[in-house]
Amino acid sequence: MTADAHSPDGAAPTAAPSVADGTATDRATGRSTVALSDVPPHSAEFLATVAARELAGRRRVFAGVGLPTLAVDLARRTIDPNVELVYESGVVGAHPEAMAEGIADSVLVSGAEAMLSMDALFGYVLQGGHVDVGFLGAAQVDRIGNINTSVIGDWRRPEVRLPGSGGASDIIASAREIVVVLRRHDPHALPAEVDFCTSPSPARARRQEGFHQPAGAGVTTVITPLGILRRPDRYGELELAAVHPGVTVAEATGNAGWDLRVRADVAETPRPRTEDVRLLREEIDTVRLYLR
Amino acid sequence: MTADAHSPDGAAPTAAPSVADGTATDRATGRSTVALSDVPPHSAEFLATVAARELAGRRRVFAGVGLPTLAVDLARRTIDPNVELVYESGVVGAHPEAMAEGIADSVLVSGAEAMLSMDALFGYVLQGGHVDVGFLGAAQVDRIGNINTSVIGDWRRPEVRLPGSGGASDIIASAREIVVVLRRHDPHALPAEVDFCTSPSPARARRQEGFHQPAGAGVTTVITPLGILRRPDRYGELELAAVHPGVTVAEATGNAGWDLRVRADVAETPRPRTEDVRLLREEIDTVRLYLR
Amino acid sequence: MTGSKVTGSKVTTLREAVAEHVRDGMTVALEGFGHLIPFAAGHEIIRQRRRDLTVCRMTPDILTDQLLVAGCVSRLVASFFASGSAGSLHEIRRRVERHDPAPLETEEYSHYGMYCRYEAGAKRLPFQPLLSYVGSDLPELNPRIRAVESPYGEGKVYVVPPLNPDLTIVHAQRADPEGNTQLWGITGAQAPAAYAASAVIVTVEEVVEPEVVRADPNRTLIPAHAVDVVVEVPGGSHPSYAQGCYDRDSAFYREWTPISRDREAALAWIDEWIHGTADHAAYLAKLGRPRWDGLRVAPAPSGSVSYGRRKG
Amino acid sequence: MTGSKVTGSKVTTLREAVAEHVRDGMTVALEGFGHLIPFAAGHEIIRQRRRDLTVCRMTPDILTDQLLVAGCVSRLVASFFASGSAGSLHEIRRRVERHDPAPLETEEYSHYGMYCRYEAGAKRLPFQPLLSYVGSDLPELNPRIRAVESPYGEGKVYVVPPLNPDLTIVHAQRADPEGNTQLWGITGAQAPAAYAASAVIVTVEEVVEPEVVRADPNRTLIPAHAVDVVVEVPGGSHPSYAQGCYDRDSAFYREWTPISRDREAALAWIDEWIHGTADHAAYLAKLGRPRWDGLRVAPAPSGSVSYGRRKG
Repeated sequence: MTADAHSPDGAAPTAAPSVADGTATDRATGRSTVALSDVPPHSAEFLATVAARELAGRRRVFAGVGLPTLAVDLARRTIDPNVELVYESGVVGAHPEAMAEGIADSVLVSGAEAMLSMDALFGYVLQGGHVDVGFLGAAQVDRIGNINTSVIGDWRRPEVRLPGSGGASDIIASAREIVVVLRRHDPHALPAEVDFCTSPSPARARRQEGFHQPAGAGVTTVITPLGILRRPDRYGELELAAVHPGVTVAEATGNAGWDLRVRADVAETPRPRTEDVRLLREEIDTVRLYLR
Repeated sequence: MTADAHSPDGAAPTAAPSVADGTATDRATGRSTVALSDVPPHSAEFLATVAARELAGRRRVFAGVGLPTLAVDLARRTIDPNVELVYESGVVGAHPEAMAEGIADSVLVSGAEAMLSMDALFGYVLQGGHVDVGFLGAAQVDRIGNINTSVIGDWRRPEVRLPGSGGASDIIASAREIVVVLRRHDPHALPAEVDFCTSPSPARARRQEGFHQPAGAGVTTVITPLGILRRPDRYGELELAAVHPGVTVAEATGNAGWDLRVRADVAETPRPRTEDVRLLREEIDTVRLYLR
Repeated sequence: MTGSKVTGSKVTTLREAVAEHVRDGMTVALEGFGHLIPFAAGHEIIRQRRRDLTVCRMTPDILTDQLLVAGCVSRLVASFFASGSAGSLHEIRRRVERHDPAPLETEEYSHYGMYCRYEAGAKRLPFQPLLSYVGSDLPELNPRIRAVESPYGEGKVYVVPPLNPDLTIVHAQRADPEGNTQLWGITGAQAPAAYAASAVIVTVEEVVEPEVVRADPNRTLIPAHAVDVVVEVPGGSHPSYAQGCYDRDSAFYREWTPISRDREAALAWIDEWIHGTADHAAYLAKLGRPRWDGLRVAPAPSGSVSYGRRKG
Repeated sequence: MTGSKVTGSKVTTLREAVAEHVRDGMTVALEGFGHLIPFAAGHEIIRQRRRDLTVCRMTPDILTDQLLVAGCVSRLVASFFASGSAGSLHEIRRRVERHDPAPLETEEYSHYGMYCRYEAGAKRLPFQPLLSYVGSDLPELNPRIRAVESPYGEGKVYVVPPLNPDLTIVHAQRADPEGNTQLWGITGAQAPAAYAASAVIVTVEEVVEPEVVRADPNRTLIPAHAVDVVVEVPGGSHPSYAQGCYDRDSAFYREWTPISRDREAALAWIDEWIHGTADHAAYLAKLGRPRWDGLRVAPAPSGSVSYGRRKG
């Protein structure tokens, strides 16, 4: 059956049961009703869907630029309509009528619940401890969850000048946890140690003795084109928690920049539903801004 | 002649020439036209009029509670309509349609040019150096211009619990200068040294070595029921600059709590015009809230 | 407040809100700078006979004098110990000057110092610098005001520590049922005091549809995620005022001075006007229609701006 | 800005405003966080061929890339070195990565660190603490980020120093002729950046009567006393946007990436679109009506609230 048949008016079925494990049951018939997509794991559609599932049970999400924008939009349509979107531009409780092209898009402002000053957003909302999960992009994430968004190579004369911190090094200090979406899974993107630490893990912060330690748990989840890495211990290291369909554990570990530990319960990531892909392509990112 | 004849429609003559020296000349006739009032120097009407004249040439005034409210209202009507009123409640550029009963009165808000957050008011406007003169009341002002608005007697068990700082100790640090209106002129109100220093002079601040010194000049002018004291030197002491009509220099110096120096050019304060008194009674403080 | 809130309506009654959230011994901020003072909530605290509260208010005002008369307060954190325009607060003075009927512990700041305490509390900063107090006796009186050396070489500057009340109560013109709160006119310390607290009660003149709030998001100063309870209490600031809704009852402010000067008269006032009324609606009814009519204001519309909608 | 301003209209032309207030070698803040970016003013700086500027902008955006291409900028103080949604700013990357055609000195913060620098500047604080950077390499890269020990015993915290530009330029929806400036939607760092500066130019979509501003004083974020010059420049944020007035020209944002990747193409663009147009009106005319019509937004009224008037 098609997504259209399941949802004849084309609207997203919100809060579908058991989305997280990739299956669902039609309440009326008791039969499994979810058609799964075969978009490849490295596609933006796949990554955004996996990222959206990470928002289950999270109330307030600080969304960055790029894939996170897709993920939070999809999450509100399929996981939990009450996920509250917070943006560093000051928007709180966005209700966008169209996909936001960036964190300062006018559609995030019109109809929002609050448009705060940046001081209130970073000071009260973020430092005040109201953000459950910060959703960040990154060029590199290392073994203990340090993020580099600044430079590749020596920062005095970098090979690549990356965008820099933006709000990232503020967010990592105060959001309860951080989810990172990486577009690559190789030793460059997942080095043992980042070239430059823009946004530190609690383990790295702790080495700065005598400092008031940040409240946030740092990076707990990294979504890559090969799998999902998790870091359950505040001061521990990232471990392979899942591999995407068609990816072997050896591929995932072999393409990390360190000896990536594999969890005993390592799982296979459920595929996106065709409906997720349809929503992303036909309703969310109709101009293919992020679905590149 | 009456004020009504001078101003037949009852409106205040704005920016009348030479108000400061108490006389004025009718441009058409060349004759002196100002009728002077005989309200006593200790009256609120007299003090408010003298205080209003201090605002000549001052652009932005931070007005406190009480007599300063009368003074700034009168100043806008008779000295300079462009005096900009700033209140610690966040009001900037007030255009009250009635006399404000306190610094948080709704009439200060309706029609104001800006209603800022208290952080912007104290941080940007005041600490930022935009206030030309802060207009404060006080229980005591001492020889070098320290202000006490906290307690009379020992602060652990005071004889009189005064209102405390309010914004005063913030204002004195950053307003260019401070004008104080005292309702008494005796050694209690003008002691050699205040019982408690709520709001310090630059001379007292300087004694705290190693501190970032405040930008403000502190108290430059004290208006009392007997005369006007001025402190022209940032680190110097208050001197008798003028006595009110009917007051001798000896009365003014003899009733201060220290050996009050007398300026060589000590003058007699010009009387209020009958029009000033009429405005205060009939248009400004019609309920006699401050004209007690 | 910290932590995630349940979605959906947070609207309840003032009686329930105070019963659930105000406990003896708590530190409670009641903010509103001469405007939107949460009198109705304070009166309900008196009705429910809470004790031993630490009250935080920049300007204690008549509300704190009444809470003191009623025996609810043992400690006061404040920056101005008088009534805005109408002189002394005599219950405060009796307590401080003569320890009559009991001493009152006070912790004292300047206005900006107190505001910065809320700011640091809301932002979870260990301290906030300000330019005040150099040469003042206030830091000696209050050891919580401390000094920090600037690492850029300009010398020392005073700082204040965070203030994090157990509960903050504010009054506003309107909120939606989830707690998105809009206020205009003098906005005081309401927003940082709310964000600094573990729990927040918002009383409003009017609970409005979410669409009303969302039509003008820049007016929301306290978003729903910072609010635990919303209570509709029309006239909830009397004898203070709500910009655009009703004016301050200045006559009451003048009347309070002689009442508070005589402790017996003040106790009698509390008995008659607070314990003698079931709730704020009854208090307003006792006040009478003519007096209320005298506080009405004429409309002065802000005018509407556009936020724009992207064309499909 | 500091110092008193002359009363009366401050309205002038953009050409005169830039000619009078922008000098070679100045530190100029051009603020607007993805919204109300002062493109028209930046383009006029290019037209008048100013040199050796230190540009302060949280998000340099296409505007800074253009100012760099045009040779106006030698130093950049910022917190994000890319275009919001459309990828790299290639002129910045060429300068930093290959010193082509010349190196670019950069001074780098996080967003909140940069914002706090403006805050400290506006408030004349020697420093402002924030909770960021513990464990980050940013303080090593930028020695202006320093640490202070809390005098309350929670350890050290990072601080940033004040940022006080010689000139701040912002764009807003409206101002009155004296400079009382109102903006809504994303308000960015405009207010603290203005207060931190020695001089302030405000460009607006519309100069309105003082009565319009004074009907809604809570919308005034930058009062007249902080403003030196007011310039009416409709469409002054293109290709950025003005909430409620017109939308972002996202097509242009996408077009800029290939242009800036090719330095010759970027120089040609500057010649054609900036030096080739007499002023912003000519730039918009060259853009053409159909493109502009595509950026129009449908109205979405905020609704009006009342501020109230005391009855005589």
